[in-house]
Amino acid sequence: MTNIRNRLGSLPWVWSFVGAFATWLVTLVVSAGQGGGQVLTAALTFSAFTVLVSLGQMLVITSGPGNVDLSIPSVIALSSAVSMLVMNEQGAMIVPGILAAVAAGAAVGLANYGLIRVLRIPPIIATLSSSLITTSVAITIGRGLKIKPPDAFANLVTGKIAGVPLLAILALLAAIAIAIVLERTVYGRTVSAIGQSRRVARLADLRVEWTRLLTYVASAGLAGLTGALIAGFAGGNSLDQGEEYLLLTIAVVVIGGTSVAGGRASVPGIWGAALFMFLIVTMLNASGIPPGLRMLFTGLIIIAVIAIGGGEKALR
Amino acid sequence: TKDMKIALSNNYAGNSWRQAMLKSWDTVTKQAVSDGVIAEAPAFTTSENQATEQAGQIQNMILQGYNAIVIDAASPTALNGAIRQACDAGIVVVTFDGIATEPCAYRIAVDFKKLGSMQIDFFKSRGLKGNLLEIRGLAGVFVDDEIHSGVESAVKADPDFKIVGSVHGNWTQTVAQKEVAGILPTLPDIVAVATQGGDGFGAAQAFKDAGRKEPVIFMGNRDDELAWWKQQKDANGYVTMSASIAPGSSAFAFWVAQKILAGDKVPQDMTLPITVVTQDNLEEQIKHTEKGSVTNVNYSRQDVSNILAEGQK
Amino acid sequence: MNPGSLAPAERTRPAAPARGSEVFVDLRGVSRNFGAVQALRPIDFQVLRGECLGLVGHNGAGKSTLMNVLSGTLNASAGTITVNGADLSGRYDVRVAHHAGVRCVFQELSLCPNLTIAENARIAHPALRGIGWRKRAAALMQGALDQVFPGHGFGMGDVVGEMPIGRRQMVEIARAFTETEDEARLVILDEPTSSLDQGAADQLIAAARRFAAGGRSTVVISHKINEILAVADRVVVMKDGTIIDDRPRAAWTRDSIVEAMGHAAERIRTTRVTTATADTVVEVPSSGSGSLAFRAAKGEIVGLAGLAGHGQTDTLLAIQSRAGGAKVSGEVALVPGDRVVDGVFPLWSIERNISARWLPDLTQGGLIRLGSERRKAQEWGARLALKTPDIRDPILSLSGGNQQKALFARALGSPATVILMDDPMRGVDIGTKQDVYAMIAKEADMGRTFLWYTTEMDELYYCDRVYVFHYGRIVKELVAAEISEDAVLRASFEEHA
Amino acid sequence: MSRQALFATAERLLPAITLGLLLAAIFTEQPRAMSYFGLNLLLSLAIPIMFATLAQMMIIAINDLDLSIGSYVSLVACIGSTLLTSQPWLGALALVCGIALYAAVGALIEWRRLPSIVVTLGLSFVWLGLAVTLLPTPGGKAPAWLSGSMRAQPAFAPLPIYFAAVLSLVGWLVVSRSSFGVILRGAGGNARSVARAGWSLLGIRMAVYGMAGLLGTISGLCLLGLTTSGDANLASRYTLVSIASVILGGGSFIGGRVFPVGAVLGAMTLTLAASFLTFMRINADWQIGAQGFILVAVLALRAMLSRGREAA
Ligand SMILES: Nc1ncnc2c1ncn2[C@@H]1O[C@H](COP(=O)(O)OP(=O)(O)OP(=O)(O)O)[C@@H](O)[C@H]1O
Ligand SMILES: Nc1ncnc2c1ncn2[C@@H]1O[C@H](COP(=O)(O)OP(=O)(O)OP(=O)(O)O)[C@@H](O)[C@H]1O
Ligand SMILES: [Mg+2]
Ligand SMILES: [Mg+2]
Repeated sequence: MTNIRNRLGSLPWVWSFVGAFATWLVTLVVSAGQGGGQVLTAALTFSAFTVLVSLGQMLVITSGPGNVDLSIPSVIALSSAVSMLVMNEQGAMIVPGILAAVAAGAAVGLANYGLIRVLRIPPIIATLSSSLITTSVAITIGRGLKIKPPDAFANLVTGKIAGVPLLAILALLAAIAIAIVLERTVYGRTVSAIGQSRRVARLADLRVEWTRLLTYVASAGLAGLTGALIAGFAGGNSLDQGEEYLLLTIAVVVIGGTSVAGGRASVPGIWGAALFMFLIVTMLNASGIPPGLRMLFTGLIIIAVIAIGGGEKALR
Repeated sequence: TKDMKIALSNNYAGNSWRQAMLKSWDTVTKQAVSDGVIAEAPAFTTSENQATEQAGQIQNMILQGYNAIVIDAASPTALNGAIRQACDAGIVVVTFDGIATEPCAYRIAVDFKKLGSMQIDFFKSRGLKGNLLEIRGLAGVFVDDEIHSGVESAVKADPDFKIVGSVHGNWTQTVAQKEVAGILPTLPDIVAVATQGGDGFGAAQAFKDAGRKEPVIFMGNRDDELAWWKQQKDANGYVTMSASIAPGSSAFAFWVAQKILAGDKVPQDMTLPITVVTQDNLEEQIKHTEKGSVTNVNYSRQDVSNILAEGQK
Repeated sequence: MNPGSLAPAERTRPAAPARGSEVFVDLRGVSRNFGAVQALRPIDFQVLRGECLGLVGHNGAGKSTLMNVLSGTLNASAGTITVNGADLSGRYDVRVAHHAGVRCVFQELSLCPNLTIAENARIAHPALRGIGWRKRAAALMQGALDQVFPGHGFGMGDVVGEMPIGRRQMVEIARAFTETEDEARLVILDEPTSSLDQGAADQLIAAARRFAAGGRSTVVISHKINEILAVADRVVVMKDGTIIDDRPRAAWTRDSIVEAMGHAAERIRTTRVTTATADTVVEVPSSGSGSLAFRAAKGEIVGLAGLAGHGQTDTLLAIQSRAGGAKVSGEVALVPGDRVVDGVFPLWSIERNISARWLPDLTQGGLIRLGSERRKAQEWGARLALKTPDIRDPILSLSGGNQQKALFARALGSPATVILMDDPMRGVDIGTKQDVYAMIAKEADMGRTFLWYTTEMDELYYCDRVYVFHYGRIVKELVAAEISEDAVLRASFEEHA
Repeated sequence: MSRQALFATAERLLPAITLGLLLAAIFTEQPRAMSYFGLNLLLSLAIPIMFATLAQMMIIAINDLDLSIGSYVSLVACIGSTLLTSQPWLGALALVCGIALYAAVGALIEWRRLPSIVVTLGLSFVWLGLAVTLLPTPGGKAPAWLSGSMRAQPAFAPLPIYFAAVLSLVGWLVVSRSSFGVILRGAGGNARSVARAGWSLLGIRMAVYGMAGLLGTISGLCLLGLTTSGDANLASRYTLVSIASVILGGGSFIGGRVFPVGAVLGAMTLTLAASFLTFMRINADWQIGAQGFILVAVLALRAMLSRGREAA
């Protein structure tokens, strides 16, 4: 018994899946067993976006205590505008559009790192400041106008294979790729190393600053990609498309078992927690209780799952 | 009033409605300044959508010595303290869209309750009957509560309709789409969707994705909503209606403020007509709407006088 | 501070070791396991009043675990604890231990780095509160530091985190001797001198003797046998979680202790036959007035000597980052000495900690080859006799000395040709040290260069050349034949223009 | 004084310097602000932010982060404008319960060793849910004594200045000087060491969260006094603002390094930074971005000083 608990304890992401599954079951009960499969399809679709951005957030959070990327929403606003402007409703421009979106994100990531490194601004404040600036850029570029995606692009991002959304497959592949990167590349190991101690990492001759730079670029780049995908999925860009991802990504990363103190990432947990967060809302919506109570329960359920899962194991 | 200054205090710029609103303000005030009607009329937006920040902004405007402040308020009550200070300093305060309850301020209100109830009336007039889905705005915000209570009271009064599901779309298309997609599978057949604007297109997308037949979705004034409606109308004769508040209300408020400064008598409470798009004038409206923006009405000084005069009657 | 606790200095060691044989602490049948690891087998352990007890044993023998149990920070899995005649088993914890007068200076230092010296005293003493507590705390620490380390030069408002590790260790030791309403009756010092230079270590030994002379007790753990012989009235030897020998000081010799610990007696020290070649691989220009330039050749072992914290570590770090005009040819790897701050990745397994420096060389097609990683880590673990059931266990499950070995493996297993060692033998047991010394000599023979900062005088004899540091400057260069304790000390204390 | 000491002093004084610079800029742009009335207008909204910042600072001192303080302050304002006015005793009881809940959350975090960031994120939904339930649409009315006292016009200096002075002093005494403050910061610097000295980390966390709850409560009441009515979303941005203020004031996220005086000044600086924009004429598109630039500029100053210190 203790053995099982220990084993589960070392797999912190299990609890997010347990939470997601439980919520889904309750949803089924509430809706009298109706539409369970479709709820899952919807959950997969929308979690895909959450997963893509949260993977970047996870890298940043893993790179050390106090590291967090608050610029994600503004990057999504910017990159969705950039991608739609570049695509300009032409099917031929889909790939350049996506690349432009990723590049716009990466540029913001680079700026974030510059603020953190050159001006030594703590990451929270640095990314907050850059998000304000990015929002202004997005307003200037997009003028708040919505441009439609090319039909081919819209069909692609809303497409399904055997009932499974293409987006979910993409996000799954991305998650697997990042898991491999973390476990099996020098960059990935270095992210975890600097998350535990930058000083120790430097003394072990790991490339500390290069890794931090890549991490912020990767996070914003993933947000950039997601911005393009959201614009395609939602029938066009808009300034407010990313707003919900500010706190959602942090919640997903941490509920998924990544250590906020840095150094330990949990990729599967991102999927579990993303599904969980979507399904909580669905469950509470379906239950028909008033909005205030819905929020109250959302909070209580989050706290309960994290408390049952338990937190950081005591070190020696 | 040619040497007077009017400021616009705005709390949010992150969606197309607000962008259009700021644009209307910009257009109308630029003209007014070059016509020598007013000395200057800058617009200010807070970086965060938050009443406290806007209150601070208003306090600064008091210090700046503006003659009038036009406010799209983040909260109907939380700015009252700052507005009171402005009035005490002899400044004319005009609130629109998001209005403030402080008695000294002028209010250009939209009947949000009616915006709610008219949706049910429209469904009724279409001969619909059965289950409704309601998409609400941001919880805890005045506008959301008003529209919702309009919808709710109308549904209560009518045994033909029943709200079987309700989600918060935060007036954001993507959020609305996500929330509707989540709850939809658990719901029985839906005949109509009551909305608050900015969320109709998202709801339509969610229905399409779920492979359900689109019910009658009440629309807002976003271009994408109208375009989708037009497309459905052309394809299968889809019938719905759109009601909203025009972003040009900022221009309306500007002229009201200017009139007050000029010494005209203006009632403390004014009502701005709801901008309605119907099956018949849909094409016409789309033609007038900038691509990707929202349907708008640009009020001139004369329009304002006319509407006020009508209101007096 | 109770003035009686540190009686006036006694120059000579008392002939009769213990004052009376009253038992102060009595542990019976105490055991402790961590999962499958039996860190302490049922053990009986006593400390007498007025006794200074030396505790020795190989890395991972269970010394720290036993002391953690005694100081209340770890619960025993079984057994009884009697302190001062009162049976405290079952309700024994830090507070109870503190109240009973048991103090512990832990192996891994535990001051709060963000606080000042005086504020750290407050952490240890609940009684320091109310109006004027700052003054009292400062006076308390000042008194203790003056007694233990005369001439220390600390300001009580100095922030601990800004001091080098040796200085921090001094503060923590002094803090253990402070007293408020709870007296200090037993002070446990777990490898207290690991980061101290000779002078400070001698001061500590004298203070511990005075403390015992005042009727109080101390337990000293050290891998420096000479210190144990100098300080202890009785020496207890542990091995694999049990006590295997326990005799009064008089019955021990250096060699018999080493043997009891299960190691071959030390080889006779031979002066090294240098393998230095003519190619200079490291060069640091003189840092200014009166300072010598630093140079090391391929295959050479160069010592960095002098009092602790006089710029040796800074020089090594400058060489590592090639700062301050340092010229280095070839790759460099560092063996840190302050493992908590500089060495260990606390969340990682032993394996990952070892391989951290090797990653670029383990990579094929962009991916780390996990198989070779494990094989190589295991191989190095075995070469350094790392004491662990499984190389995949967390690094923090290792005893302090074994963590240090892992850091050695990290550097020696890398392709680096220049190895920087920042007082790396802190907490490493004698047996392993000997193995490591031999390994260093062998690697130097094969052309590696070692730059070796050490606070242990003995280790300088393994060097080809030694630079003596004083206030950040290199004041003396000694070649092999000139190296002696005397020469180093003379250079360290000389007045330099 | 050596160059290094000079830079170090400048760094310590930085929060005060940036505040001074901002004020100077505002005064040049708008001389009218340089008056009792003007300062009151400029700074009155900083009062609740100061309290929220100190609440956040307590939490940051022990290496946690509170993402719920903004919604908690809003909740307090909602309680204040409804229950406290209509049934004062019930209202007071609700406020006390809020503080107790805060302390309980601290206990939960310590007991289960949870990451504070998610627990408080969840908690923010709880507070918001309670606020929306209590006050579905903005409104209510602050008790007269509350709005009255926030309108007070004391002699010599406007109210915000008094608040800032008293808060700085009390914060400094409690956190930087008192023997309790040492334990608190020690727990942030090295929790294990504090536990090994026999202190109960559970007790410390509960005390810290309880105090944060108390400060949050005061913040909410002050804010309500200023706005005169409640709103469930009234102060949600306080979460980020309070974090930024603590950092501006020289604190760091880990290691128990926090400075109450700096935090209070940081809160005032951020409040002014937002106002500063209204005084500059900036293209509407770039107003939001300009806030970012101001933040960056203020923090860049710190970087310059610490570079200078290191170089000296
Ligand atoms: N060359 C070096 N060799 C060894 N350690 C170093 C070196 N440079 C810095 N460090 C140590 O590494 C840690 C991180 O330092 P670094 O200067 O890179 O951080 P930083 O970029 O200044 O971050 P922040 O702006 O947050 O202070 C510190 O503990 C510092 O003392
Ligand atoms: N928290 C822990 N988890 C697992 N194993 C542990 C833990 N603490 C100690 N051990 C194990 O217990 C044994 C005894 O460790 P201990 O630290 O007491 O050794 P030590 O005699 O102090 O060694 P050293 O001289 O290296 O400090 C070792 O095998 C160690 O790996
Ligand atoms: Mg640096
Ligand atoms: Mg040990």
